[in-house]
Amino acid sequence: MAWLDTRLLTVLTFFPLAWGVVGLMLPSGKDGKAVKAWSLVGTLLTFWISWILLGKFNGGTADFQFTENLPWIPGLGINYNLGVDGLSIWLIMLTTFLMPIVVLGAFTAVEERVKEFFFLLLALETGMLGAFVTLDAFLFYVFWEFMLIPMYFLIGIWGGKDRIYAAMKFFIYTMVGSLLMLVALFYLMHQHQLQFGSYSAAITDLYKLKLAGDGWFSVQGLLFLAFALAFAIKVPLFPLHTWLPDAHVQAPTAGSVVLAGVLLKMGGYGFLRFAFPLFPQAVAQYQMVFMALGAIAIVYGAWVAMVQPDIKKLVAYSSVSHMGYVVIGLFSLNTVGVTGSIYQMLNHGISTGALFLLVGMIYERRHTREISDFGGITKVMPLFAVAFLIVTLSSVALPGTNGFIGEFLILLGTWKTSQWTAVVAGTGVIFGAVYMLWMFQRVMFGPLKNPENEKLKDLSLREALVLLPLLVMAVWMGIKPNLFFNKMDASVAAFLERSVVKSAANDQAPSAPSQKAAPVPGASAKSKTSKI
Amino acid sequence: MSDEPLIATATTLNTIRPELLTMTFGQMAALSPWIWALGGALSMMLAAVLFKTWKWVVPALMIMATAGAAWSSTMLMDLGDQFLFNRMMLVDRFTLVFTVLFAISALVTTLSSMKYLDREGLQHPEYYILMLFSMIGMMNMVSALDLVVIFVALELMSISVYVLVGFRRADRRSNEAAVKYFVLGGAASAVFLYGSALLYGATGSINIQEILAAVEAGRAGGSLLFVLGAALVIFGFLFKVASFPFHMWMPDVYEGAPAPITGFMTTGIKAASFATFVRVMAGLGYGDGLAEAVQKHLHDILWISAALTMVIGNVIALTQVNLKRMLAYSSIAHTGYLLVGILVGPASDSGYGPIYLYLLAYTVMNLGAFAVLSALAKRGDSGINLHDMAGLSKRQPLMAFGMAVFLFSMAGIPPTAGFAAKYLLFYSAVQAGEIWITVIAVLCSAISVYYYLRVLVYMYMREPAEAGGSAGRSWMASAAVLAMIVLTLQIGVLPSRVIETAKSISKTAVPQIGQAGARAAR
Amino acid sequence: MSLPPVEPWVVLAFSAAIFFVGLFGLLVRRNLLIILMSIELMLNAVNLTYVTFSHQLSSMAGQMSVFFIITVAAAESAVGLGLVIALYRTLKTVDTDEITLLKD
Amino acid sequence: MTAINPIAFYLFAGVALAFSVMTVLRKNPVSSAFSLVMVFFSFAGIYAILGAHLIATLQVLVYAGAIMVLFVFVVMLLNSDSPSFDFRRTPALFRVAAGLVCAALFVLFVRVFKNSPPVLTPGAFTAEAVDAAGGNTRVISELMFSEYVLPFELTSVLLLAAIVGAVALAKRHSVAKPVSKKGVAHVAATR
Amino acid sequence: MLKLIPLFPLLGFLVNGLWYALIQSRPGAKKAGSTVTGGLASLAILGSFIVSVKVFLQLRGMPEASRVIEETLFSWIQVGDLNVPMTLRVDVLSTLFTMVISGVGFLIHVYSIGYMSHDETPGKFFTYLNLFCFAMLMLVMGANLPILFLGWEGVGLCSYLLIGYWYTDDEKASAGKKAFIVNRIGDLGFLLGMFLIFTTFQTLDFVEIRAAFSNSPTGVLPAGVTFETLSAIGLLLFVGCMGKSAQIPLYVWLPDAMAGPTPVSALIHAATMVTSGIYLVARLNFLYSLAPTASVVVAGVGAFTAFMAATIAITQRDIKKVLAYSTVSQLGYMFLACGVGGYVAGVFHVITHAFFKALMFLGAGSVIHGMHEEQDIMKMGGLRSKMPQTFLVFLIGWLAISGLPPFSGFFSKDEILWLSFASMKGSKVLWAMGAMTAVMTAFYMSRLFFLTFMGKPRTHEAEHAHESPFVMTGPLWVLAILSAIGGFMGIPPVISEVFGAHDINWLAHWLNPVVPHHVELNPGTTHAMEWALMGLSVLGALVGIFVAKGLYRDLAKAESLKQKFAGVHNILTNKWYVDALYDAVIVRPLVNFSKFLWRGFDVLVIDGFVNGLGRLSAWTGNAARVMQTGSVQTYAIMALLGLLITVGYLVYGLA
Repeated sequence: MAWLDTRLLTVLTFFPLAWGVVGLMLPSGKDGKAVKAWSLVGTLLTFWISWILLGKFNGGTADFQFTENLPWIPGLGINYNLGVDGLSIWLIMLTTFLMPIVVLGAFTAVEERVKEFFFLLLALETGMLGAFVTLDAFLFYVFWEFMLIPMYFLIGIWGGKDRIYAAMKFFIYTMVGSLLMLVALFYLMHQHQLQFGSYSAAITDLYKLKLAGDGWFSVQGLLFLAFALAFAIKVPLFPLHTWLPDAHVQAPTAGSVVLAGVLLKMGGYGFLRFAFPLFPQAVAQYQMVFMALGAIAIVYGAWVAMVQPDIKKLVAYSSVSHMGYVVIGLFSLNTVGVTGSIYQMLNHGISTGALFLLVGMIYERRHTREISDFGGITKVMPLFAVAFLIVTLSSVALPGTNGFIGEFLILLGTWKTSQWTAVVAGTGVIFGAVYMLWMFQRVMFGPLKNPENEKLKDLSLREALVLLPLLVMAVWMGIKPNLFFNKMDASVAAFLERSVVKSAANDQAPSAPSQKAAPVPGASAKSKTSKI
Repeated sequence: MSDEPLIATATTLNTIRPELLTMTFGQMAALSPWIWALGGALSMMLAAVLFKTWKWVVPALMIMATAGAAWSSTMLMDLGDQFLFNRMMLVDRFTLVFTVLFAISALVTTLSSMKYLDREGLQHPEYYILMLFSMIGMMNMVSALDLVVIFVALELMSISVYVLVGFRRADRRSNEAAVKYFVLGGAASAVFLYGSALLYGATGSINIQEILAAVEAGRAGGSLLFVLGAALVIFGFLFKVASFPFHMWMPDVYEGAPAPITGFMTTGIKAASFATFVRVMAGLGYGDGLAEAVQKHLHDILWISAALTMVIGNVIALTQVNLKRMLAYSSIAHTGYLLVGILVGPASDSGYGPIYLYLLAYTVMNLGAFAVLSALAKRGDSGINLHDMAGLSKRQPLMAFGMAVFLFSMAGIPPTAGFAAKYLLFYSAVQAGEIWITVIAVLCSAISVYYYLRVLVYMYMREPAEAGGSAGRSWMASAAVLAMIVLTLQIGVLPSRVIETAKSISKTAVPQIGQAGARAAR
Repeated sequence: MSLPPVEPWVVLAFSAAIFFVGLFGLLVRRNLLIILMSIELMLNAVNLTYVTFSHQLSSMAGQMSVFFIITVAAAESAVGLGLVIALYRTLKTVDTDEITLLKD
Repeated sequence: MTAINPIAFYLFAGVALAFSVMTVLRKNPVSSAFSLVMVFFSFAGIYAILGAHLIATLQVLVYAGAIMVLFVFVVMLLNSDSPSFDFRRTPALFRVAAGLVCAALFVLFVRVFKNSPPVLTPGAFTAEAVDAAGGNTRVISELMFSEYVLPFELTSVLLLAAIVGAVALAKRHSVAKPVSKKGVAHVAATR
Repeated sequence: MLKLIPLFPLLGFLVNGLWYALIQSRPGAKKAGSTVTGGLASLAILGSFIVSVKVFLQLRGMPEASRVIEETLFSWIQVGDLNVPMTLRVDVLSTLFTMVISGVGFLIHVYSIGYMSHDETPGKFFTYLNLFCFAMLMLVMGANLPILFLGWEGVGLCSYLLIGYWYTDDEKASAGKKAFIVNRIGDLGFLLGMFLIFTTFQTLDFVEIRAAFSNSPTGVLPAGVTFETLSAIGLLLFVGCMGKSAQIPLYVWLPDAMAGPTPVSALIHAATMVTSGIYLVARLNFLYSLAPTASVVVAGVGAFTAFMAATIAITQRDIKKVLAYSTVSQLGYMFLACGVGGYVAGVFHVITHAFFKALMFLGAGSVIHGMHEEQDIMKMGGLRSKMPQTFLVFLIGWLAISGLPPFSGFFSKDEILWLSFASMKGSKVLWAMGAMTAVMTAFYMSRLFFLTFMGKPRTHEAEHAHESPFVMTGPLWVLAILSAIGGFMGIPPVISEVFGAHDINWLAHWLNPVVPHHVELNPGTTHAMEWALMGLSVLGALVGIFVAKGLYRDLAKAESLKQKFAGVHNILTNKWYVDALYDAVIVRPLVNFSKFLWRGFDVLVIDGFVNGLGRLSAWTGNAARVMQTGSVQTYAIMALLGLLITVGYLVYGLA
């Protein structure tokens, strides 16, 4: 298996696509059962491969691991350069973890063009994994754009009533942002050539660039804006979020889950991998702007979610709110905040993914997503209610669930950097509870008014199997977050090393060391052991 | 050679030089693509007259001729620069790669034409013969180092295509397109010629190399006469490639022409025009030898023209429902991107390489798209409106998939050829310091996504309006589409070879004079 | 009375005049045949420019070019007229106002 | 460079200019065509003055002879009477605009010609040298088959293409029948 | 061993929960009865109680200064400089709480077996109840703030679930939601307070924070910490307490929370959860005592809440609502105590209150149970004879809360009143409010008591009310005894002196290592004053009782009084219109503003802008199409214009 060690990431990335291509050749059968099973096996195998990766991953180092480097377009210094570190490993795991769930969840939802549907899902997985594992900025862009294609079709073909509008909007919105990023990327590659005399698009090389960074519209500032625009759209950050509600609502359940679960993370990951380490001075310059936007997104998303009549739209706006946390955590630029952000990305993938699945399940039964059509569902679907409740709690960040760890760390990190941002963002904790519980009440509680709801069937075994891993993870991640932190601590430290400007230009960064400078006498008491 | 004018004799003029009538082996070898093409044209004419079964023989010969030309061109890649015919013609990599491109264009057009012509009742040998002549014109255009040769080749290409555009003689659209094309093309040729006359006056030569030498020696680069001549010559090319505001003929002509011919024009003629444009720009010393003020002014003109071309092409394409016409406007938009390539060529590392790559990608995807349209069109090129595409993915999956790939490619989405082309181009633009035109370009391509994807929407996301009988299928067209899909994806996924090729031709558009022997300078 | 010898620029200006007269005709006339004639005028003006420079520079290239241009112009006219006839066959007109089917 | 005879030049130039204007502005195409012939003849004269004897001859033969015959033939063949003088149908604004653009360009051109003459040293083909080498025609024909063999050959291909094209256009293979809506008009190839 | 305390209820929760969710909840499946599920749950909590007592005994056996038991289970959150181990720690303070929680909890569990015997889904009920106990135990055993917060929100969750237990009733579900959300507002304060603590002390562990104080270089403040920071921390955390412990302005959820089953009200909304705010303040007493501003606010809010809630309680007709406002009022007392520095008094009142209020709630439950779910006291009356046992225990509870000696309420309440008067941080105003509250408490409790048990049955149900089974009355008796004697654990020195003993205030001594009982008194306070005030408050209570007796033996009198003060009565029945005010000022505007943001801003402005860009492109395209006339000449002249501009630019630019 030596070859596997050196080519593990390639195998991981392209396995789903290859598997999907084979799947296209399977007989359609009556309702595509063969294809469905085939795809499920494929995603499970991918998950297994990623487990191998995780098992061999060394959390103690910030270096890239499992690196592969082959010339791809040597003329421009673009290489097929793969590797993982602590920033990406969990996002990879999240992707491979969610995909079998998505596939299994879509078994009954898809009736038309089954083959294409599952092929696109698998292709999408390759695109997402590719974006996470690549260390070449250009290759990243390729995967980044490539992802749009399957998603576009998933929304456009299997979506709801306004699917075409939503698909177009999704595609073009994202494209506008990423194209400017492409220009900025070219500028960086060009700078590398000027400064080092050779072409390169490897991010480790680009990190070494020296770019003028004073002022709002310095070189760094403009480049940062170009990158940030792409990522902010993907995240999506207020006020660039309006594609999301449309895309989410119109997409089929599987699409929504992947969109919320993984695709949005691309934005956060992009900030982590590119925008921050490449332009530290610009980040310091724009820090407060983005923190303010993130805080606005949190509150705004929550408020707008509160008044949505459509469950899916509500969940979509809740994504805006939740991803706002990710942004402020990243821009807090300290270990706690950044770790929290990464963690929050995983949490959001799990809890919002589960929410979309749940919404999809009742949609399949009732063919409506209007909150007002429901009420008292607990009575007829108790198991569903339990699952829904746990997911809701995870979403409102109840301690003991994953959401709490993320939001706690983010708010704490933000507090260290900007107390007012933390206060504003903190109100999201309240409003999050407001919209989630209100929705939960209107859907699940109250009398069973609508006679159509009386015959609803509770979760089938398949559906329970779909939800179970998510529920377990939601709780598990709230109890043992250290398992996750262990693998990313070193990388986060290295990330901050690169991304925080050490000069006086950033008045926030030195605050952490200065506090450390005043040691607390009681700190040594930490190692007190149990007396029983 | 003595240059005492007072005792000039016949020998001093030395008008007959035997060495011009002999050729080295290399020079002969360099002509092999022409031999394939010309031989093909002549045998096709003969076959058309001699064989009753010309209907199969002529296209077969056509395929042979184009494939042969392409093959022999590939073989010659490492031959080195070959100057022929008193250095009026240069067979170098630049010429050869474009020859391959023209051959692909003609070959694929042939494949997609067969069934189409049957359907239209236009199956005539002249169709193929003229296409081949046109291809010969293109080949001579890119290989020419002499403005008059360029003119003659240009006319050879154009005249053949005028006829092809009007080939559906019973259709007034076709006629109208041909006449419009002819009138405006003729006028543009006249302007181009006027420009070359003025260049001749300013530099004393109509040979590109000598013009360049004159410019570099500072003899002409700054004179207004030269600048005016250059402006007119550039006008001629801007007209041919249809850049703003000289683009207006193009949509009408493209819409009126038979679908395969439109494909041929958008690829072959465009590529030939651009390649020659590059040669001529290099010959004028653009970016390398021109006086600074002239350089700056020409740069400004190209900048504005490129920007407006991109914008106009894309925004008008947004409003189109006829796919042929939409692709025509999209072609204008692509002209804009290509102009960026010319704009930045001299200042970037890849030189004019991005133009080649872009044209290659554009050729592949556009040929594919038009092959699809030719296969789908009903009589009289009807039935290729947007709403006719509804549900195509169910009726003709291959065609729909092909169209999707080509459209994604045109929109520049990875992993397609169009993306590879765009990134090399934009990268060069950034390298040349032209950030803002690049920004305009990328924003325009974002706009373009809308109208490209709209076709996909119809093909994949709508149900067919009526169960309208689909046009008959042709395995040749299918083969052509399939080949183009493969090429589009191949260039997109593994672009390194074509990028290397592109970079290798980048700086050699016009070799310095004095290389490889002297020319009879007059 | 003896006029001063004609400066070459006067000849050039004269050919430019012819050229623009041709261009003007192309713009304002609706009859395709006259438009074709206008193009011929333009080509002739170019020829004259070539010959003038050829004369001025004691170079043969200009005259050689004119030779080819004349040939090409002849061929072009033939094809052009052929197209006009084809158009006339379908539309029964040679008026450019009538051929605006393709637009927008 | 020999001096250009002013009287002859202005005579020919005047005639050419006048008839070119008539070509453009005559109502009747036949009249235009004959005006054009006059222009061609005048040009031939100017060529002769400039020492381009072969070109002058060709001008008369090809242009005034062949091309004009073709034109007149087509004009007669089509016999298309415009319902009114089409010049007047062009909107006045358009006419003015066209005139202004042409005039402006003309002014620009002349400005350039006058202020920026060629600054090159003359080449070898002075009138004397050409005469000594056997005259204009001989020099051209010798050049044609040595230095200019490529455009010459290419021109022959072009003529071939034009012939094929003209044949394709003129062949009576398809009846000029508009495609009917039902698409039944199957047009058979007559070969 | 410590981990066993929360582990038992957690196991109970898992067993009951999985059993219920996976098996009982299936459609058509047979539901397990309350005996089995409740028995299971009660056993679990009994286990906790036993371990708690063992731990308590163990602590007692230790030297006073080191009465701490700590157990680290695993490392919970460790990121950068933040280290939060999952550590349980029981010291003198928390051991009391664990015992009260598990003890009272056990009683209530047992009681519930009877109370919920007719319920459809007792499995679910006991699942929640066990989960609650687990969370509550975590709250008091957590060694650091995040664990406390875990319990803090956990109990909030259970409160939410149990209030909305009968979810098919929209109002009940809404009450649960309201409780959660209002608590969340407080939790934000808690979180921020926690952050401020972390940035100030670099730790969240109580012991370590305290160490920062004891190791302070100046002897008062830790290095680099100001009074302002401490006050800010105190205030932020107090916001959390306001939510959890139902203080103004966040008390509104508690009365609504009575929608839940009565045992829930007893356990969560009287005995345990709502007192966690006091626990927190007592736990951080070293911090609050150095935060003057925070202390003033705590005392003021406490006093005002006590007063206002008492006024509302006077006019309520729902038996549980009266008790609920009473709870709010008593919680106000506790904060008043903490605010004036009497942390021990606060804790003392927590414990006694837990006894007698649980007792009264359970008693009320028994009444409701006997009355077939009737809660309006106006429809009761004369239950003394129908439900004699309930009557007796309720009597004890009534006397305890009214503050009559020697019942438990007397001791704790009196200490609070005394401190609010005599402490350095106290004032006459605070005392006056406290004293008036005491009078009102006696009044409304007596009103409740008389209307319920005395007089004649006023309705059919009241006539046919029946006594509850032993499984319910048993716990009542236990609580009644505790309510009666519970006060002796904290006999104030001034009383013990009379009996010749020195200082037998056991509670104060016990708590001393964690909560110092020494309170800085105003100079010039004497024992005589303490006696006088004590007498005054007993007198006030008696006045309250007798006024109530006078009024409510004969309802006509009460009626006429109501007519006389109709305006005041209206305000009081409508709870000072606070709910309406919140609705009008916060809820509705927020919803409307959010709708505006959605339809007006999101859809119109942002999307309008985005779609507008698209439309602008298409419009430009259409405009540019106008040029495309189809006429050759137009094309030509456009091209020529372009040429003219180009040439002109070149010629003039270069000339």
